[in-house]
Amino acid sequence: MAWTRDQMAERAAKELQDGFYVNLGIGIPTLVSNYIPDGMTVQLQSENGMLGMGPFPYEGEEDPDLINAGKQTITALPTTSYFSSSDSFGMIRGGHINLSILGAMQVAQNGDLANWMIPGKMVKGMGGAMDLVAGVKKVVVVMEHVAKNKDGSESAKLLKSCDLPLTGTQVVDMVITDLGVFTIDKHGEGGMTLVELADGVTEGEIKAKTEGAFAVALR
Amino acid sequence: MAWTRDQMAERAAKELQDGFYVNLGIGIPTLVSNYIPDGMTVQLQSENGMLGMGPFPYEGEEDPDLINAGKQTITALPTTSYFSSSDSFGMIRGGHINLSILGAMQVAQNGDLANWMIPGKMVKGMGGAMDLVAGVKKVVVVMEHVAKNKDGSESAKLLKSCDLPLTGTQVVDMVITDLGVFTIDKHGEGGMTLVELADGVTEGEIKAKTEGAFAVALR
Amino acid sequence: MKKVHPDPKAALDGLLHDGMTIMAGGFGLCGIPDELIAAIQASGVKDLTVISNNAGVDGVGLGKLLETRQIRKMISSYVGENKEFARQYLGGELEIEFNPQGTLAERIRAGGAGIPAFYTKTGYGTQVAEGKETKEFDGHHYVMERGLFADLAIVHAYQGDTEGNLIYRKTARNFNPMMATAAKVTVAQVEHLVQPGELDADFIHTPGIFIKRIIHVPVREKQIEQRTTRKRKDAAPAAAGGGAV
Amino acid sequence: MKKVHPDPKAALDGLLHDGMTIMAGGFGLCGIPDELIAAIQASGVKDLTVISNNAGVDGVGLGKLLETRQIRKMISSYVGENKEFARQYLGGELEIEFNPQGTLAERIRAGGAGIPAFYTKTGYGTQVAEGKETKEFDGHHYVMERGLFADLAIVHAYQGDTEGNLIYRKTARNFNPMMATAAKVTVAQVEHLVQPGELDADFIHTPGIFIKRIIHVPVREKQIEQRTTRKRKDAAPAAAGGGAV
Repeated sequence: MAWTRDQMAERAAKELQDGFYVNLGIGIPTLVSNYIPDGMTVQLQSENGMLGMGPFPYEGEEDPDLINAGKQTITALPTTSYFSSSDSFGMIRGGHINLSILGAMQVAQNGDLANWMIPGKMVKGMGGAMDLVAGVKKVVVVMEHVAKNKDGSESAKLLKSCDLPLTGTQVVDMVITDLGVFTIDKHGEGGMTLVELADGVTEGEIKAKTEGAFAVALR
Repeated sequence: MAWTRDQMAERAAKELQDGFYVNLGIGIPTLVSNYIPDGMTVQLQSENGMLGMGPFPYEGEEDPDLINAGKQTITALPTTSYFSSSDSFGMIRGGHINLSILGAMQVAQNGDLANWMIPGKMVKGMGGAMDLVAGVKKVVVVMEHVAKNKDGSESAKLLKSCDLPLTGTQVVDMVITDLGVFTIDKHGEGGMTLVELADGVTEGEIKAKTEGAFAVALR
Repeated sequence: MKKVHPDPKAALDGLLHDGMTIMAGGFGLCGIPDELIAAIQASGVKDLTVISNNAGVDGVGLGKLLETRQIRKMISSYVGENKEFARQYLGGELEIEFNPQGTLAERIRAGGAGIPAFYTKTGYGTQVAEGKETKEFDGHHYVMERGLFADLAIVHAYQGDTEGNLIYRKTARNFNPMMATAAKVTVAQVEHLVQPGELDADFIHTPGIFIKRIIHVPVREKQIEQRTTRKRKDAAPAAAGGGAV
Repeated sequence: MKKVHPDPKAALDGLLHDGMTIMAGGFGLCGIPDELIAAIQASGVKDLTVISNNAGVDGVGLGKLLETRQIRKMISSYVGENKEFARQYLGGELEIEFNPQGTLAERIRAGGAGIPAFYTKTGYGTQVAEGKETKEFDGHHYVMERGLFADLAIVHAYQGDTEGNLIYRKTARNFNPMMATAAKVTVAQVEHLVQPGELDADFIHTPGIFIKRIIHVPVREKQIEQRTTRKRKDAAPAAAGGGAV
């Protein structure tokens, strides 16, 4: 029984701490904000120039001047502040954001990350992803453990080294997949370690579906 | 009959143009704002973070939060905007200020400027002078033609090369002294040219009091 | 010095020439100088290099200039919402230089602030660092990036006075303030044009020195790219995260 | 996360240690975090490196820390108004690193924004460029300057909310916003402490993310360094120029 998308988001939410400033990517990371524990204060940053992102607006109350980095209409909170893109990325690059949770195509055992382009396919651009992974203190990737190919086969996404063009080198601290949780010693020699299993998932299953080397230290 | 301080300021004011953004140093340059022609709009920048500097306040209306770069109490205008020191010097270094008028200890015939320290004396610091001369489009120096020494002798201030520590290299476009006006081709090979004489001053007098080489092209 | 012009065409008069570089503010369709873009389209100027975080959507914003093939090259961070863009790009008609969004913002800020180059961790060891100088500081590796400066910048603001002082609204601020500083000439379109003194001097985002020309654009329906809402019955507010990747 | 502390001493608790680097906002005596400086003096912490545009005047602002010889080194652009400073400097008790004002501001901004180094024209060919790398871009020469980052930054703001969002007033803004971003911990003193939502989100100068601790300081008489006025009978307004040199 692998984790659902919501269970992955719930697990990622455990990395939040009171007072954290957090940037969430699109997809599963966005769901993390549904699992902020009661009584915990977390401010969400949107890299297009906002701190203190509120929920989606009620129908009819959308403001075209108030969007998130995914270009979705959102709302403000009493704590909200707006700023320019250069100030926003100064905040990101300067290490002021505590946590970034984002998706990935591939992660290597040394923390390398690929999530912005596939050679031969239309490239849309990296947006703010390269700045986020280079600048944010802790980077957590949430992704499916393996990629499903068109022919029905599966490809590993946790690799010895990424073969897709990189978003950043040695940037990922933790990977949460539908099968379990890994930590990565991105600046040291510690490599990748499997620290948690999803309910009903075995080490053997993970071993079979992971190309990158990892130690096991379940907690 | 050399020019008075006010006449020097009046001459410097002829370098103003409608719509100019201008930074004025302390001393004679400050007086320039008394000679802005009627109908001409000039905005004064103060490098501590203000554009659109108004006159000194009426007695009793001083605001400790509103000072110029000389730490003097001033007032605002309807056009005023405030900004941080980094934004202020971004404006200066980025070439957005049209004209800087400032004092000098020495100017060399190639446009080198010295106005911030005398070896052996207490050094107070360069403040914003190095940024202003490096960044502002046109730099006009207003100064006495010679320095009066304690023993009553005189030293030239317009030199072949400055012997005091420099504020900037090849930065001065024009020098206005009590004896006349010089232009300097700071980026080219044109050197220094005497273009105006103060009333009653002769080329001979200027020649005698100027160490730097200069052409003469009175207009 | 009259900065106020009657309409977009007049505000751009004499500023446009083939092959020029134009910065255009906005993030997605939020805070884009749409009326000025429309006037650039109408002018027929071509072979443009356009610096803008995104490329609009089909027929809207910079999408207009793509439709008429006036753009030769884009410098952007993300261009995913535009079919015509994809077609021209894949057909080799359009050149694109991708910059990480923060690097793009900083390059523009640097260009306006007289900084010819700076170092950033962003992109080190990736494709975007290829061919660029790198340098180590305190044991970390950085890429050198150059400042950007354009012939013309066009920006959108909420309020502006006749002196050119600007105030932006909410996330429509984005790239507009830096771009306003980083061009030979910057033209602003504002929703509300007021007299000097009507804007609070402490809260001006872009000082008038950066704005050479300004036009008032009538307030109209602004476009929304991704209309996302929650139902009023929702007990727990839904999330609103969502970055570009 | 409680950011609000009852007084300057509590706000600095656990943050001070001998030999540390402290950034202090303000220009002259305008916008200086005087109550926090007084608490640092009272703490007795010493061998400080202080980054601040000026060094206060005798007995006021950073002048307090000079009196008690708690400062080992200053990084400043201008220190002309302080006799005790001159005495210690000439006596070799105090080290000073002069930075051009704009370079100082930019170094602090860079440190807070993750930029380890940048290039500037300022000071090329002068003493301040000695020993620094230089580089040519497009035919012009530039000096490489490093970002600055402190152990602690202390800033003064006009308004602040309990989340740490700050608004500065007039020219009391100066170095405070950059310094707020460029330290491991930033402590703010504010004249008016309000609840979140009371400040307009469009006009916040320093987002709360940068402020770890905040204190309310009672409004008191602020000091003026150069009281300059004009008489009411003046027909033509007098000038008010005046830079640092």
